[in-house]
Amino acid sequence: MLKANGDIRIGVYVCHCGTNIAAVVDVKALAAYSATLPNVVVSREYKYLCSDPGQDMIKQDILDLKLNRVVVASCSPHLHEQTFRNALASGDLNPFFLQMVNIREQDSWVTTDKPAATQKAQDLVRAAARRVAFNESLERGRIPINPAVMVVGGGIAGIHAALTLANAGKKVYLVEREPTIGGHMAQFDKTFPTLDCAACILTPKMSSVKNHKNITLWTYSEVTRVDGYVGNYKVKVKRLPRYVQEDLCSGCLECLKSCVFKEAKVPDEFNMGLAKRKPIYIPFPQAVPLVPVIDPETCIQFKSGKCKKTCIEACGDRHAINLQMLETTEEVEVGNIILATGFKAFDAKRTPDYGYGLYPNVYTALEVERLVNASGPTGGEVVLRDGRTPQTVGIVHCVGSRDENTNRWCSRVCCMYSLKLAHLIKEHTGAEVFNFYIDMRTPGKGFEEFYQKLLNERVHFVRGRVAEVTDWAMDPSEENKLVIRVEDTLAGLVRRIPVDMVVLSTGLEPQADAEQVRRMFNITCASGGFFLERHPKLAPVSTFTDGVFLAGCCQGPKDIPDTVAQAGAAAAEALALIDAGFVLTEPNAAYVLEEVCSGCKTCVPMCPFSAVEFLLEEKKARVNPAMCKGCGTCVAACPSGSIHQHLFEDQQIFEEIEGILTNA
Amino acid sequence: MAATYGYFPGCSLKGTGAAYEESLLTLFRLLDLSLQELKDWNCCGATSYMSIDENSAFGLSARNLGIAHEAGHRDLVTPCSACYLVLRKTQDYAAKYPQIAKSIEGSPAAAALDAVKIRHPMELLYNDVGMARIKSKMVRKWKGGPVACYYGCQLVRPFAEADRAHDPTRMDELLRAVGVPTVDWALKTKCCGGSLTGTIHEVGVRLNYILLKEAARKGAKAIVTICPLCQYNLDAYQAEIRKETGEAFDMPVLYFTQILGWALGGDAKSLGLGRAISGCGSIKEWFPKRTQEVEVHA
Amino acid sequence: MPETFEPKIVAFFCNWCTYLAADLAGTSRIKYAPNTRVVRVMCSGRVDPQFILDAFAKGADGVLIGGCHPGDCHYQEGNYKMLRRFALLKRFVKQMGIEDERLRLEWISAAEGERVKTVINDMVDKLRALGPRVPVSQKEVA
Amino acid sequence: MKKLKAFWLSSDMRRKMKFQREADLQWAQQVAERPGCEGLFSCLQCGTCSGTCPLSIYMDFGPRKIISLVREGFREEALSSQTIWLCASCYSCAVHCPRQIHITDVMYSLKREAIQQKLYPKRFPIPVLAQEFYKMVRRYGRSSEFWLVLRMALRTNPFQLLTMSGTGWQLMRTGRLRLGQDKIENVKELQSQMAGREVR
Repeated sequence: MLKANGDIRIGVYVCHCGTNIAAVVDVKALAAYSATLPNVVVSREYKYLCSDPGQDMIKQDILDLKLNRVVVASCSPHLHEQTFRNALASGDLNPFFLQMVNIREQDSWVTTDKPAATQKAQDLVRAAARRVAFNESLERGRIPINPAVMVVGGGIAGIHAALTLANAGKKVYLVEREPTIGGHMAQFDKTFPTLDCAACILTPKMSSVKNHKNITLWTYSEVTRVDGYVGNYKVKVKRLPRYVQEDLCSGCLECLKSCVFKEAKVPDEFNMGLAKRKPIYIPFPQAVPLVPVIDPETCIQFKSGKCKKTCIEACGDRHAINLQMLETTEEVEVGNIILATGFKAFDAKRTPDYGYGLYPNVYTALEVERLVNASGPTGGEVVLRDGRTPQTVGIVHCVGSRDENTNRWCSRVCCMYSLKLAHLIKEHTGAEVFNFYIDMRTPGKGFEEFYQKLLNERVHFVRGRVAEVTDWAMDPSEENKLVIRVEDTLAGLVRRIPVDMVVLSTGLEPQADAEQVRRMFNITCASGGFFLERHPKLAPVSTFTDGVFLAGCCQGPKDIPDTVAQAGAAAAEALALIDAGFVLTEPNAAYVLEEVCSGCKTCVPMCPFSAVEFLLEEKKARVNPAMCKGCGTCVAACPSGSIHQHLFEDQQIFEEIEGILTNA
Repeated sequence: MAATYGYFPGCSLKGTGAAYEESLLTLFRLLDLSLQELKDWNCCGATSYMSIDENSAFGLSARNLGIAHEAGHRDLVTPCSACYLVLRKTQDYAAKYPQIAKSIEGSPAAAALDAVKIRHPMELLYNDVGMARIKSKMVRKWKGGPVACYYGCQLVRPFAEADRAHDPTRMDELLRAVGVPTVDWALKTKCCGGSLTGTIHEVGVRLNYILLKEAARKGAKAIVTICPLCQYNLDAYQAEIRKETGEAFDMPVLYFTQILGWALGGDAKSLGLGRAISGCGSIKEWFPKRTQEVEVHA
Repeated sequence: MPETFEPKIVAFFCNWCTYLAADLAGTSRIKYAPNTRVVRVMCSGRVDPQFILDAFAKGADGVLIGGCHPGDCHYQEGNYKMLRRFALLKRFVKQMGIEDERLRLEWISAAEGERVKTVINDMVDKLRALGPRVPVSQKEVA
Repeated sequence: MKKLKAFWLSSDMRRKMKFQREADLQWAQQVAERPGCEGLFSCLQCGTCSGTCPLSIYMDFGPRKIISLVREGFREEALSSQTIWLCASCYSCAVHCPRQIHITDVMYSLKREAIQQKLYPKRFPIPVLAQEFYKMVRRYGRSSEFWLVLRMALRTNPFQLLTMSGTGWQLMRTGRLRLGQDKIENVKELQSQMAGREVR
């Protein structure tokens, strides 16, 4: 380790970041102060250090003034550490002789007290100047990237990401929890604003997933464990038994016909319970794979063991039906993982004022998607549960959105799908349709035009958040109706509008198990519970775990075009790593000074990655640098102080503490 | 080279707007343009008639258009903004809406709808005569202060043909051509309230107060109009406003034809300058009754 | 005028949760007391008891350790290791006569910019109330 | 509209809440079919019209709210408002409207209907002036400000004649006030032309 008493020549560079820093921190004073610090040869301030001239300035000083240490006081190292490391390298100085000081995110942006901010910056620079003296010259390691990719979730996002990667010749494992891929999009009838049929554009992609030689599709399966790190993940996948063997089944569906249940009795999940299915079923006709699944909860054979097993008869020599089938586990190694686990629709029961579950004619948007769908339970006829065709329909926006009592965010798609449903309902029934909205949000290509179209179709738009939906007839004209009470804030009237059908435009939420999933993949959730991207603008599909990417609504509510775009981006990010062939590691691995190690083994259990091994004959611990991820937990635990960590040496941290606290 | 235009004065120019007609005729004479008044024309119906019965309202202008057509006019000069709009609207709506076209079927107007072009003198002077020619005929220098050109509403809206709907400038250009400084102000097309001064008086008067005050604030010494109703509203109630507000308004409200006519050598009488109610002092000073010296434009 | 005592706090923030939360507080322009000085470590598990004692020895008025929530550690369980050490540390520091409020361990996730503010402001208020640290020796005579 | 007998509505306090049966949606459709009113349903309720309207200072609703009321079928509210009568037809709203709705024409058509339905605010001079103007032009083919104002004043508030006398004198003095009633020669022909055209 280079000792501080060696010839240390430090250059300190203070960034204005326009006015972001300069408006609060007195950058001139800071630079002047820095110049007075020991070993500091030069100290400058500059408008934008990250700009080319800014970096050239550093490079030139390194060359001209023979600097061997550089301190940059600017933004967070998470933003520009790499930029300035490159600047050092361009001056033929080992990039790890850089020390960054965060005086933007953690100083100028979080206080308005200028003297205090400047003082804070001085303390931090002083600390950095002491620390950097003890920085060492380090080399980055290389981790090879396994070209296989796992995509978790078989909705439109997962499908698109999987196909993009597979078409680029990469091996893809697509894991879907449901018996079929397709996700929410498969349930939709039309898509806004173009009104093209969802199935028509989705099902071809679904079947090409099925037929693609590079894609291994595991439906009815879940990821249970993830080990490893970027380029080298080990993933365990639990495959639930569907009791019909995919390799043997021909998809003739004879078994469904022959089931002892002559007519379907079980509420059909895919149709939001508006239709019934049998214990042996396929979710929908275009399901992929087109292989039935047996639901042991309702199958007589599983419940009583006394079934005629007509399904097995029907299957005949194929012997595809196997009631002894057991849960299996697959384990694969992949280099990258794309999470496309989607969203969960808001549970309308959580807003009791709207009477969902209480009044049969209050529907959720997803239910109505099935009602208007030609292949839906009513064959596309919009009829109420009692068979009547609604004459008047009220569509309530923002159910479970923009509400501190449920979810505070705007779900982004509800306005548009509400307009779509309004159009379809009017088209199917000629009913008088009322939309109740807080704000009309149509920020997309062709969206505003679609809104205009609806206005001219004489759909009513009442601006005001619905207060209540009741069956309370205040007036004879309201008998046997659902009455929507709302302030029409534009007409300036409180109104009671009796309707036959209420549609609740429910918002989008994170999946119920988003929390477990993010832990399994070691990523973070944003406040709402959606997965957190690495940077909202500059790394929107990356996470803080290298090699794990996000696509679709698991990252936040978005429509189909945005989802597909994001899926493509995630695939591209993975491809970039794969085609580079390796990633460079941060050289912050721990290492043991064997002469000092007492062989007490305290460190061994400390490492969750079992990177610390104990050499029996030498009776010493050793860290396997390839497996060490650089957390430094073993270092802190070592009683003899024989374990060290590159980039975070005890000495460096002591110097930092000293620097912070010794007021020069 | 005397071009002849059909001329539809409208009721106001025979009454409160008399000065407009006088100055218009004088100006056109000085420019060797002749106006031929329609025979037995009838009221255009203005806004009030339209508020009672649309179809027969269109019928009224249809008759006028018919008369113009039979007299063989291709251009019909219509100085009053209300008349201008109603005639123009009749043509437009008859073309757009069959039911309206039907309501005037058979009348001689049916043929006239597009045959006769509705012209406003401001636009006519700007397009047909042109600034150069007006300049060349200029014989008097402007003695008054800067003026605020007030276009009002119905001349420029909704048919932005006489000038641009949001920021008309042609009157300013015409006046500047004869050396009259004009001020820029935001209210040049804000409505004067029309007949409101006669109906809900206090509202009407307040709208005009707003206009007068802003014009003065921008340094205008007079307001110049193109519409008899605007001129009347701004001119007639200044005494009342003085009384109510205690602010010393006494601002001449002139027709653009009066100023142009004067620059081209018309005399005060033939320009109806004696018919002003407000700002008579300044008017006497700027437009002396008997002008011996006739200074030729340098 | 008697100027109010401004405590100086040395903060050890883990690179993946609390340090990012502090960055988020910045990008969200959340304002909080300027009394902390952050030392970035990869994981709260790296925070060696010596660091804390050293900070107090060199005159820190308070030490704040920020890590990922239990179960969220970027390195799976580094924060647990810290938690175990922390219990012992607390006792030790007490024996040195350093008040309880001066040493604090907080779990703050990358999404909790607002929490950075509340934690730091709260700690600063407590330390202001507590006043400057009195060297152990003087304590004994008192 | 039949009065509500319900006990909770029998109080004298004016009911603000609206039942949907009081909304006349057919009527809204009819209005939208009238010349110039076709844009009605493409209104965004942005409020540019009320913002630019020089009279909105004094209006009870303003054009934006009128359109909303019409569109939702609240006939009485719209027709009995002062707003439609305060509209001086300056077309500022029409040229500024981002949806190019001819709001002035909507106002006209509502004025006409208000007259037919006798829903205009009582003793409110504007509709009275309009009616007197209409009669005068039908009878003589021309209008004369003097008689027009006189008639209107007599029908609304004769005392305002006193305040007007000052202006009257000024006009007289400057020769801008004609006491005779203007009329065209061919009144018969005009009237016959008009005959049958009325929509009333």
